[in-house]
Amino acid sequence: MADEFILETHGLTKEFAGFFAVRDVSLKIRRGTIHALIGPNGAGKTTCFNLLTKFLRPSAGTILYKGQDITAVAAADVARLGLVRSFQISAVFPHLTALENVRVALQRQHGSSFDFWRSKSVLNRFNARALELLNDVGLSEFANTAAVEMPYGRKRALEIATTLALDPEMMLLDEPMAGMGHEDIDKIAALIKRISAKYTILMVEHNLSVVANLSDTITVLTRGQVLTEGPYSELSKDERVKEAYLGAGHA
Amino acid sequence: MTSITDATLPITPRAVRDEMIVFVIMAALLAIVPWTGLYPFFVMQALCFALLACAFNLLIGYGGLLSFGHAMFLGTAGYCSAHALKVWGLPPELGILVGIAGSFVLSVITGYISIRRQGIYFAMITLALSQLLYFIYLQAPFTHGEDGIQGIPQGRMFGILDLSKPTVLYYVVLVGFLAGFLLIFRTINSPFGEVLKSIRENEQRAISLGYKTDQYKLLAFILSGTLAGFAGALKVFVAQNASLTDVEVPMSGLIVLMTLVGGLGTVFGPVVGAFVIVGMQQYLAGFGQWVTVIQGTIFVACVLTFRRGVVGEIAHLFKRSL
Amino acid sequence: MQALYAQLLVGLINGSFYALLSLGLAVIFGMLNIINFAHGALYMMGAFCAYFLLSIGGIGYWWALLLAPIIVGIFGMVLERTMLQWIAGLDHLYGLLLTFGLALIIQGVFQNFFGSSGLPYAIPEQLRGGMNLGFMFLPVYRGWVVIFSLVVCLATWFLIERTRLGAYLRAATENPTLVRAFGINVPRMITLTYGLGVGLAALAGVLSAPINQVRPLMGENIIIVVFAVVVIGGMGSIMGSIITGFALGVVEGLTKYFYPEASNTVVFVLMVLVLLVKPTGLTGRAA
Amino acid sequence: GDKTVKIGALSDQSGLYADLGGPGSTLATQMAIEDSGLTAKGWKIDVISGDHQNKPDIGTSIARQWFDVDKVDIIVDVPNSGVALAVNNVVKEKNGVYINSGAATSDLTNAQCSPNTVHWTYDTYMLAHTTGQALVKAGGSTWFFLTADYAFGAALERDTTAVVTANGGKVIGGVKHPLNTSDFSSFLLQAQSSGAKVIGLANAGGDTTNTIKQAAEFGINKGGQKLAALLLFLTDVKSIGLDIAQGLNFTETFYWDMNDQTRAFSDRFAKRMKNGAPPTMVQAGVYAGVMHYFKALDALGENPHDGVKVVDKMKSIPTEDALFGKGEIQPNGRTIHTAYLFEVKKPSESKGPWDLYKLVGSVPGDQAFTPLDKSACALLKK
Amino acid sequence: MPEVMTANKPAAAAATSTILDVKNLESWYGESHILHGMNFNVNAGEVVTLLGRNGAGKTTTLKSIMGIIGKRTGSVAFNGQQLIRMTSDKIARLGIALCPEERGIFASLDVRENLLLPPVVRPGGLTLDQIFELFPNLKERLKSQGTKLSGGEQQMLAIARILRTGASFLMLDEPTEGLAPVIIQQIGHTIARLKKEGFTILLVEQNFRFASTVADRYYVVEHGKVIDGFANADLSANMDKLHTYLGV
Ligand SMILES: Nc1ncnc2c1ncn2[C@@H]1O[C@H](COP(=O)(O)OP(=O)(O)OP(=O)(O)O)[C@@H](O)[C@H]1O
Ligand SMILES: Nc1ncnc2c1ncn2[C@@H]1O[C@H](COP(=O)(O)OP(=O)(O)OP(=O)(O)O)[C@@H](O)[C@H]1O
Ligand SMILES: [Mg+2]
Ligand SMILES: [Mg+2]
Repeated sequence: MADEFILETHGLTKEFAGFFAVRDVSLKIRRGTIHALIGPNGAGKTTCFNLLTKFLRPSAGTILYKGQDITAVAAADVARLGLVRSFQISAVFPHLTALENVRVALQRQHGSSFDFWRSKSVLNRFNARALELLNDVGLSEFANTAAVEMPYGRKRALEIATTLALDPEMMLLDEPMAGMGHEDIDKIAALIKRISAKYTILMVEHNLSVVANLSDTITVLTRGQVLTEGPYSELSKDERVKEAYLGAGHA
Repeated sequence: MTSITDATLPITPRAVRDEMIVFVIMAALLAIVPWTGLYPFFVMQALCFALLACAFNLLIGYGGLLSFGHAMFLGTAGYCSAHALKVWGLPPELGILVGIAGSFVLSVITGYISIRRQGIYFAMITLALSQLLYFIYLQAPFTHGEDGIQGIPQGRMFGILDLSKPTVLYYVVLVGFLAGFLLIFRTINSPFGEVLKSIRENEQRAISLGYKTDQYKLLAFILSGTLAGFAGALKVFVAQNASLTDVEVPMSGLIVLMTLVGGLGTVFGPVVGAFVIVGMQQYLAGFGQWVTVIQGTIFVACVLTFRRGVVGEIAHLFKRSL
Repeated sequence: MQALYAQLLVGLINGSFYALLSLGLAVIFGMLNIINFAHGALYMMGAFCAYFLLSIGGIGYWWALLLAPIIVGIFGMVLERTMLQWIAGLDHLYGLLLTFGLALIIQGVFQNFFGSSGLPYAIPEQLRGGMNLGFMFLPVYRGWVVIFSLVVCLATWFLIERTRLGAYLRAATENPTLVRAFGINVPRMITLTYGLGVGLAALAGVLSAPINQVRPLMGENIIIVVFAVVVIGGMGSIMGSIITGFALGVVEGLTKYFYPEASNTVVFVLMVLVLLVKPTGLTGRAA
Repeated sequence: GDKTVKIGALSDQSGLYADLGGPGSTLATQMAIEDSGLTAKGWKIDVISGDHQNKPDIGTSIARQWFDVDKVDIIVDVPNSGVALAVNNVVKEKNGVYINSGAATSDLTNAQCSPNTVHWTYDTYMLAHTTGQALVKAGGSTWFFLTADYAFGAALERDTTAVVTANGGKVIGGVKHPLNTSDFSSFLLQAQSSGAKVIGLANAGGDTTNTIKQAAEFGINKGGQKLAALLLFLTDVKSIGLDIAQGLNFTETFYWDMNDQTRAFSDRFAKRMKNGAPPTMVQAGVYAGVMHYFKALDALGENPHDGVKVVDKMKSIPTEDALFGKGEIQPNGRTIHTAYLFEVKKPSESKGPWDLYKLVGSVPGDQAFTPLDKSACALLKK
Repeated sequence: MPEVMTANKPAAAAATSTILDVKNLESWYGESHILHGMNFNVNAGEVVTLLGRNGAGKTTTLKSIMGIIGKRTGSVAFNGQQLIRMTSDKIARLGIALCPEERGIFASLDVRENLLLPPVVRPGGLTLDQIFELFPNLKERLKSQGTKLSGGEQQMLAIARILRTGASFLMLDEPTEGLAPVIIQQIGHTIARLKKEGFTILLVEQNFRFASTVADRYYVVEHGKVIDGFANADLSANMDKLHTYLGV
């Protein structure tokens, strides 16, 4: 069944000195879908992400990616396998132009990154692909702007373009809309929708309208454990979810 | 954390062209030195230090790593070359190769250890490692401890170039310097250089893109250390001795000072800085006792008011990359 | 076996200096995010200050123990106000470079006026002589050094880790702007902390004046060893730097006994080993 | 040839050796010019000084520049063995004259001897020999060495051991300590428990003074063991202070308070020093060496600007001066003169700030220095 | 809901008097000129919300009032006192507190120390028990290192710690960012409660829906200037305009 589910966890657990941030979480993420992870603050969503991308080492449990056990694989190698994350705080190379930002990612894939004796003009062969990616996320006019000078929402988009350049199969997005204005939220939401045709996406988000509109499946975490799972329409009626996450006044 | 180098300058094709023009002017100026009546030993010494500072700058300016122990490569290569020339009686070209090999091995080992930490820790680790090496060289018999290796034969390079003739030696050193400089220049503007820059900008992000950043930093460290060793090997022919001075902490400080004065992370800054500092040492020798105080004052003044260094300020003024 | 005990005790004495110095470094690093390269020079100034107090003012050891750290501490605060403050917020490496320059200046000036050979400073009357411990002859003064520095170290630890002032200090390390916006005069606190760290260095200097030569370069090498101590211990924790300081003194003492030729390299070798096994240092948090 | 001379006083102006050489050596050179009376005979003599900072490469580059650019004829002083040997090569290459007073290494007149070099004042062989012999004869039959772990320390220990055993003494142990150690207590404990009668300090500078100071603290003297410093200068004793240094034995070839002549010179010298200090033996050696150089020039009638020629002339004239008395320069460049064994006075015996030594013995030059048949100098094989 | 202790001023009497008056406020980050003459005021006991797009200068306004920005000119009067040349520690001691956008939790302090860090500048703050009632999560994690808290927990801690100080003028910069809907509701209640007790609150919000549940008045900020302002009562009348301003 490795084909149907791109990522699976079994009994994933993370303990911090006696405190269980994540406890016995088993997830199955279907290939080609948008899967959302929601839950109240401190439920363990970010910790889950950190476990999946190897920024933290699980206390127990296993992680299967494309049927392969990656529980003990190093962070950089996970990225090489096509499982790439974005950060909660925007992560770009500030003094590189948008084009260069994307090129750095392309370069990694196509070797030659240790070549200190060659001119960097060999990198120009990546320009076309980089522009294409920038175009995909609506940044073509920013190609030669340094990332530091771009507005917040655009940095977010640039980060996604950079991630796409790695040609991932699956992307993990942690609160991609945090701190964004409405305009940008809509843009990024549309972007995520568009790219989900090609990639599997797992995201954490508190913005309910985004979650409702985008996700195919939602897993609700509370106190480190899976509370329930299902499509939004189902969950929004679930009393437990209302109490733990949506709040009493939620319509 | 703000970066230690001026990253706001443009990195455009024009920048590379500007830099090439300046390079040609510099090479031409250096080539006519023997006809200017300038004391050639002074210029040769300055060239060795310039190459050394450039190698150091590769690490700090483009890798964001400040090594406070770069003298160890200078000294190690010097001892290796000197030993090869004097004891084994090797010809100059092989002597230089032995020196480079020595510093290469050292840089692999020390690099492997020190890139485990960043920032201030990295500086302290390199400092401590160089002190460790200093004590080893102080006790090792082949270095002759405090006395150093003296009276090293200059010999004939490739069997034809008589290095005991100042003019011949000068051009050999100049060619060595220019070759080293060009290699560094190329490294900065290579695919590898691009990755290095992005690691300096945001290491976490580089990791998440799948780069094993330690390997890149290690390569940068090895390149820097080995080139510093090349400078040390050349210096053996100029000074005709190899001594503990070249592995001591003050020497490492001097390298930092040269680069700082010229401009950290600028292409030509270290060269200018080396000439300024070596010149100062020569011509302020009369102040004798006050030289360390003057050096300290320059450090302080640079950090407080002149952080971009000579070349950095000029580059900033003209909004050009130099 | 007896000789071994003696060496252990002797090691502890050196450890006191490492501990005091690395503690001062850690305090300054914690607050200003600066590796104080001038620490060795300020340690030297502490010793000189004791010397001047005695030779010019006729003020003896006990008062020097109090006054020298204060005087040198004030000097440090002036440095902080006039220079270090200007580079706050810049890359930490600038702090390293600036204090390196300051060390050169201070040491150079002292060298110009006092040459390189040492000046004498006698052990105070009350602490002369020694005790026969059976396994060794322990000079009273050395015993005093161990006990006194231990007390100072623990008091500093308590101040920083267990008091409100300490919480301010740690918070201001991370985000001085915000702490200031809570109503705390952060610049003054930074100045005082630098003074405290410098004062600890000067105190070590006074303690060492009677047993080492009072010379302008007395701090030059020890500071590099202390850097290695700091790398081994990690600067994240005050207690860490105290314990590693003492521990490394002991290790060094044992090396002097078993393989004296390596006694000035052992700390560095240890540093390399620690880095290979645990890059963040023994007590350090990830940077 | 002509009648111009340019002298370069190359010394450590700010470091460890600045007090025993440094500005004082430049002053000694200056006084030699004045006292020689050559200016009255129409000679034009200049002095420049330089700071080698104890770094061989800085030393050689200054020396080379002096010869190439400033046309210096002679380099004097150069304390620090490493620098001294490095400069030795340059002087030979440039055929200048080199009168070394400050360096301890006996290599200058052995394996690395040069026809351009004269080594005045002292060397490791002489120090080891004089002190070792005298103390064994005085009953110091068992020795323990505290040796600085580098070439210089090893040489001192080796030479002293040879003398001690030759005179019927015995070396019962030793410990090598790293250079520039600040804490010697471990090593002193080992020396103490060895029970040796004499603890020989085969180290120099700060290491020696620190050892002496800490030895007092551990009650070594009171325990009946005697310290023998193999290399110690007036300035070191001054900095340690009499109450700690008292009773210490060591060798020097000059002390300001020897006789009327030395006192007269020292008075004149001290008046012109910033800190009013009398000359050290190194500074005295510079004075005497330069004076002898002038004698040779005077005899030649002009300056041939040919180092070997001048040095040969210097070797052909016996040395005699107010400070070191009678002596000679051997073919290998070694100047020999009487060596003295001193003991540091008790505080109660001292009558002035610089009244520090009392003379306890002396060894004639031909017995104190390396005998020619043991010298490895290639010049002797001609 | 805990009982909030008496604040400094009776709510009713204060409603009319201007407590904060900002005139022609201009600010710079280094070379870049961000605020170009802000004009607005806040009355005692009010909740005033600054709205505006990303980068409009809302955060900068708060920082300028707090005195933690490089260079600023114009006039900021607080209870008649001029703040423009005061350092931030003095400003804080007047009873102004800021909960910053990036939260500013201290990694080297545990949760308790973080909570107790800001000194009490005047009487009238909440007690620890009252705070734990508001944010039970914090009580459980008291021993934890500050930055090991989840994003939302950090936000709660950032708000909680300034409630202790007794400052009566609170500036909250996007307090709901990254919080779960349940908690947002809770924060809404808290703000309402604080207001009732006489606190004055200057709020910056992107979440317009949330703002509308608590605010008395709004100002709209664009390019470093206030371009519009209206009371909550007039909200529906201004909805269209707001849509164009904010692109909602
Ligand atoms: N390194 C750590 N050490 C100790 N506790 C931790 C650590 N990291 C996280 N925690 C705790 O684990 C719990 C889960 O944290 P996590 O960051 O995963 O929450 P989250 O679901 O992402 O919440 P939010 O929506 O607020 O971001 C929290 O209570 C947090 O305090
Ligand atoms: N430290 C800084 N240095 C230079 N420019 C800055 C700095 N911080 C913010 N800016 C710029 O100032 C402008 C106003 O920023 P500010 O943070 O006040 O906006 P905001 O209205 O709070 O936006 P948001 O809703 O994104 O928080 C923006 O254009 C931003 O890029
Ligand atoms: Mg989270
Ligand atoms: Mg904002």
